[in-house]
Amino acid sequence: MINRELIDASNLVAGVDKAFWVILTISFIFLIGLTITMLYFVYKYNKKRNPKATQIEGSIKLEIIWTTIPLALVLLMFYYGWQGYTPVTGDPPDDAMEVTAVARMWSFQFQYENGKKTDTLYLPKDKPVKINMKSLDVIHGLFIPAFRVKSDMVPGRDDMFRWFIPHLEGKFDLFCTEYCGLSHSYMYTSAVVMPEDKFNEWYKDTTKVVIPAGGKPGQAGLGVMKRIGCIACHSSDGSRLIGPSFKGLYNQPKVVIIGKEEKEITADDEYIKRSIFEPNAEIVKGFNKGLMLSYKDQLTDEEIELIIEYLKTL
Amino acid sequence: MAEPTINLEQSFYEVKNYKSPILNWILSTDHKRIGLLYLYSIMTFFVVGALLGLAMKLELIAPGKTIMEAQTYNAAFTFHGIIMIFLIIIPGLPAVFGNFLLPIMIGAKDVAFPKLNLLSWWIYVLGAIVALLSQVMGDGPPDTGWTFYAPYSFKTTSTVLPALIGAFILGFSSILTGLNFIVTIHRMRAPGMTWLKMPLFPWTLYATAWIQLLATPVVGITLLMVIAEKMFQIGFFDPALGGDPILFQHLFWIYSHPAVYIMILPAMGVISEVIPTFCQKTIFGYKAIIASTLLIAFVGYFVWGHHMYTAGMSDTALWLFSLLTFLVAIPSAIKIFNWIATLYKGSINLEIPLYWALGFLFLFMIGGLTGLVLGSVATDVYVHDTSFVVAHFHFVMFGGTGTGFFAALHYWFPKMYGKSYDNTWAKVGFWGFIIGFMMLYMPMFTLGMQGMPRRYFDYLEQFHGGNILSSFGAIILIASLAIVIINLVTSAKRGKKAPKNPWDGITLEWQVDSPPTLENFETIPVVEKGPYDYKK
Amino acid sequence: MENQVHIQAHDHYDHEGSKLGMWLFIFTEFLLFGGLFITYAVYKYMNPVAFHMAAEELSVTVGAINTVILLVSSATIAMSISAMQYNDVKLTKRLLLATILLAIVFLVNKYFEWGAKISHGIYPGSEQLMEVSRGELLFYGLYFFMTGLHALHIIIGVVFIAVVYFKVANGTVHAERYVLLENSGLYWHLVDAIWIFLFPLFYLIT
Amino acid sequence: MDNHSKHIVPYKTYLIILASLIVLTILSILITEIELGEYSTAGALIFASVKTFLVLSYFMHLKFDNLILKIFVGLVIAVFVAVVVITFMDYIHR
Ligand code: HEA
Ligand code: HEA
Ligand code: HEC
Ligand code: CUA
Ligand SMILES: [Cu+2]
Repeated sequence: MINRELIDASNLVAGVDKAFWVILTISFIFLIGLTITMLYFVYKYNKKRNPKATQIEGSIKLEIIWTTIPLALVLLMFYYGWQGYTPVTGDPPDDAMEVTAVARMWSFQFQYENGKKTDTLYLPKDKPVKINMKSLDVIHGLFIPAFRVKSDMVPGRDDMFRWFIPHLEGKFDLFCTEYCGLSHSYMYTSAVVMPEDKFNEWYKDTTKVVIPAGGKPGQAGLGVMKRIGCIACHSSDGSRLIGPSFKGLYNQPKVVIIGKEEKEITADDEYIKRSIFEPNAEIVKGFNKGLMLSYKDQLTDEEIELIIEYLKTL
Repeated sequence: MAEPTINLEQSFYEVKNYKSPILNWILSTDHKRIGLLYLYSIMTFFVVGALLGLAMKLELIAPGKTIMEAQTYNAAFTFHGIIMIFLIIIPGLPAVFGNFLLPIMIGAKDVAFPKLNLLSWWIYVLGAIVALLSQVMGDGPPDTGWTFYAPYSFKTTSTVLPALIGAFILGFSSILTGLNFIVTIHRMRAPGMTWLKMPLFPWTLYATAWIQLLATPVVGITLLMVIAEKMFQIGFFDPALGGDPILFQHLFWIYSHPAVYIMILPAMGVISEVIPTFCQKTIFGYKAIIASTLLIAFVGYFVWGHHMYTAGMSDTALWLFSLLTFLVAIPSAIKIFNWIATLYKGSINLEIPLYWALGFLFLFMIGGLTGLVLGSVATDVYVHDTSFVVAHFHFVMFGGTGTGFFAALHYWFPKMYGKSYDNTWAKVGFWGFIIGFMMLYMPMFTLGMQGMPRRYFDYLEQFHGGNILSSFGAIILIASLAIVIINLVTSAKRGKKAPKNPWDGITLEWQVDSPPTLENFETIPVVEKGPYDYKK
Repeated sequence: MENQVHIQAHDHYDHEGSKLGMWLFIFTEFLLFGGLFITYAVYKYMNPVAFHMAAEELSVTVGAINTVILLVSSATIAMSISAMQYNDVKLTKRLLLATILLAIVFLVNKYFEWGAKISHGIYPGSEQLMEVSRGELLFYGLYFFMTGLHALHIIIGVVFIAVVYFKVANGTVHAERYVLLENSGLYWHLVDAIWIFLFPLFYLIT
Repeated sequence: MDNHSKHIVPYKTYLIILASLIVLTILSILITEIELGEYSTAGALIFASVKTFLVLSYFMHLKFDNLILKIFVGLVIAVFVAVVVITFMDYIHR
């Protein structure tokens, strides 16, 4: 309904749009009809034209009519609404590809069966995909408007999934739709649908990060941090976000709180590594515990090296 | 306690129990004064809430940061939501017009428990103050949204606690008002006023009171659990402590869905009073309207899950809630049809209150019909948590209850103040309101259908067009409401004296003085006719 | 209920009206606990084994004794209303005192029961609780919260009944106007009825 | 004017009810002692409901009260039970 081209962007679109069409058409007819009737009455029976009102108590017949007709209509709406949803109820087909979407404040990560991890959702065209919904901290939502797919991602629930079949090649917006705090509105990425052979080529290539040749020192580290979402909470220009800024962090003294005691340390390689793997053990003074979650199993040692390289440049 | 020196022929404004004018208000147990106390407090909050709304719209006028930071925006919609829901629209009509008019309309001297009534207002003020404290205490104003969803409300470092406690306290105020009204209606109707001779506004207050009584405690205890969880780490809803965040949503909406009917039913009652008066005609289908009122109140308890279609409920629950949601729409439809049928062959006197009533019909129809889009599973999963929902609830709450509130204000203004207002300015305000309103909220429907999520501080370039239109609409809307309110305030002070019954109404409130005396009636009337029996 | 009464604003006494008001208040109290019962039911359904195990830790004897105490106190306050209706002020006062006394015994029992749990390191947020299974954590959370809220109601009830006692003593509440007494009774029975459910849910599901 | 029924319940009635309540309590403890598995909760709840019914009708005088009050109590309980059932439509079928 939004864009004719997208009409078959996924196996859900037709049903959902049909339900829209049915409900909105009926609604428009009632809205326009009732509004016109109302205005017509106000005009026709105005005091000047109709000085004496005719007293009418009501009519059982009419009441029955205008109870049953809307009842029938809403049951129709219910039917189409449910029909539009059923294509994706129940278990996905056996040949479905599985992707696990992991949300945290405020980034998505998509994990494929062969261990590949990305920040963009890559999908093969015309193949069913099952997306497992995981969240590490608070409730997030995964929403791909073009595909009419939406699901909350609830921490502590590991049985939630959504499946569908993308039918259209291209790049589509993917939003977080469940309010999740400061950078909720920046928690978006894309879903990219590719023809199956192209997808397979991409899928086989498991070299982790593509390090751009040349470039400034630390460029690769910045790439990693962008991909994994550190910059949602940390700035590189000294301004305070949810977490402390990275500017002037490396090898400088720092006051942290361990348990209840304050301690002064130097932000060396070891400290930064600890901060990433066990962020809640040492809390930077003036910041809050529990916001940053561990990146264990999500970052390799080489990637940490790259990050530290980058931090040195700030 | 009325003292012997009090002259019962004076208007209630002139009755003085204390020397200090302030004490005369805030310690008065007169239902009319309490109604006005609510009116003034609500109007104050309302200015704050409206300004926050305007600020948000200005932020959204262009992508990127325009006037505030993301954190400020998040705090703004949270505070806007809390003010509008808990401080304005839930107490709104029952506490203001219910208090002022319910006893008069059923021929009583006061409500059943006048002291409790005053206590409700005090509790309201206390709750409001506690909620406001959240804005100035601790690490910044709360940023959870008015829904306080777990576990975000446990994770955030902003000051959520006072807001929760405030909402909890406000719940008690609402419960006590409801309790008072039910007993009043049961015990204090004038002789001869049987249930089926009672006007429709008291009827809707009666149904509303039951919802207040039975639904509010559920959210009360839920908020209390969140408070306990935040303070003592008792596990309830945080998955880290074994809880189920979705249970929080269940409990929250078990109250908050019925609450939307607390908001709309009294407005529907107002419309049922205004239309017959200005048609000089008995209302069409009196009993059908009562039945639909009770049905909304009853079925409304069982549809809360439609706010949670994407939350991870079972499919069985999805279709059950969807079906029930569609059923609860039917009684609203019945009401609309009956109102429009009342216009038929009336002798219509197109005055300001009727303008607002017709505005209500139009805007509420849009809001309600888009509610149907949300009730259907397939379409709701698509537009859930997008600006489509935001548009829906502004249409029903603001276009419905808000407009009903203004209809009531213009209808009963002469009774409350004994003054009449300026018709020209009132009309300008009304038309500005309709134009601004449509411009502000219609684009949100399309934005939502394009996929723009709600509670977004910033948005992608493709959503820009609709947002510009919407922001300008907000400016028009606020300007015209300012006209409306200034007109009323100045008229209350300097307006011409109004006749006792300017609209030729026949319900009991038009039989008493304007403004009414302390005990409303010299002798309690004996009711023989139906409430809208215009047969001369 | 259909016949209308004209009540003088100066001398407002409406027995049925006040009683209706009290009942309505009881409904809200019922739903207040109702929200907790829903929570309990859901978590018991999700963690049947853990709830079973945790419930074993609670002493049925203490629970049963407290149940009986509340039942007896319910009977005494109910009888005090009859005594008032017979215009036997002395007996009314005695029965009210007995009710208050029983309530206090209940609270003392509760105090020792909680105290024992706390000294075993079982209390909200304790280290020991952070280590047990999530289901047991929920059980104890609910246990403390629900019995705590119930105890709060007992305390409110005691204050309420004490006020009534003094009003009976100074004659403001008398055989013609005893709705306050009746209302305090209604409130007390509600507190009792809630305990009737709390007892099996926490102590008996073994 | 004063239209409330001044029905006085004899002391004996209260004592009989109290005795039955205590007996029911003991029975409910006994029934949960025997291993009934899943049914033990249901059994305990049935006993609790019977006890509450007694408290409502005698101690709280519902039996002698207005019809309207009985209807209210019934409706409120029905609404609550319906809410619980609907909530479980989600949890049972997940
Ligand atoms: C005054 C308040 C009010 C009222 C009256 C309503 C009325 C209705 N609401 Fe609304 N709603 C809200 C306030 C209200 N709502 C709020 C505040 C939210 C969002 C909360 C949040 O998330 O922050 C919300 C959200 C909301 C959702 C969840 C959306 C989501 O988050 O995904 C849904 C879903 O079903 C819904 C449905 C309905 C329906 C079906 C009605 C029905 O009762 C409407 C009935 C009316 C009509 C149907 C129109 C009149 C009839 C006719 C013109 C005749 C023709 C009719 C037929 C053919 C049937 N509402
Ligand atoms: C009654 C309810 C009410 C009202 C009147 C309004 C009025 C306005 N709202 Fe409201 N809004 C909400 C309830 C309301 N809002 C709620 C519950 C949310 C959700 C919060 C959340 O997500 O947690 C929300 C969210 C919300 C957002 C979405 C934030 C987001 O998701 O990103 C926006 C965006 O611009 C917005 C704008 C406005 C504007 C510009 C106005 C106004 O400024 C327009 C001008 C209005 C007036 C000048 C006053 C109108 C007069 C009355 C209503 C009479 C008073 C009535 C009685 C006393 C009964 N609101
Ligand atoms: C949800 C927000 C969030 C995200 C995402 C996040 N952090 Fe943090 N980070 C914080 C907060 C809050 C602190 C301060 C509290 C603490 O020390 O744990 C912090 C502290 C740190 C510190 C210590 C800083 C100092 O000044 O001593 C380092 C280093 C760090 N983070 C690195 C990272 C890296 C690398 C990533 C990405 C892989 C990341 N963070 C992602 C919130 C976040
Ligand atoms: Cu993640 Cu919103
Ligand atoms: Cu709803």
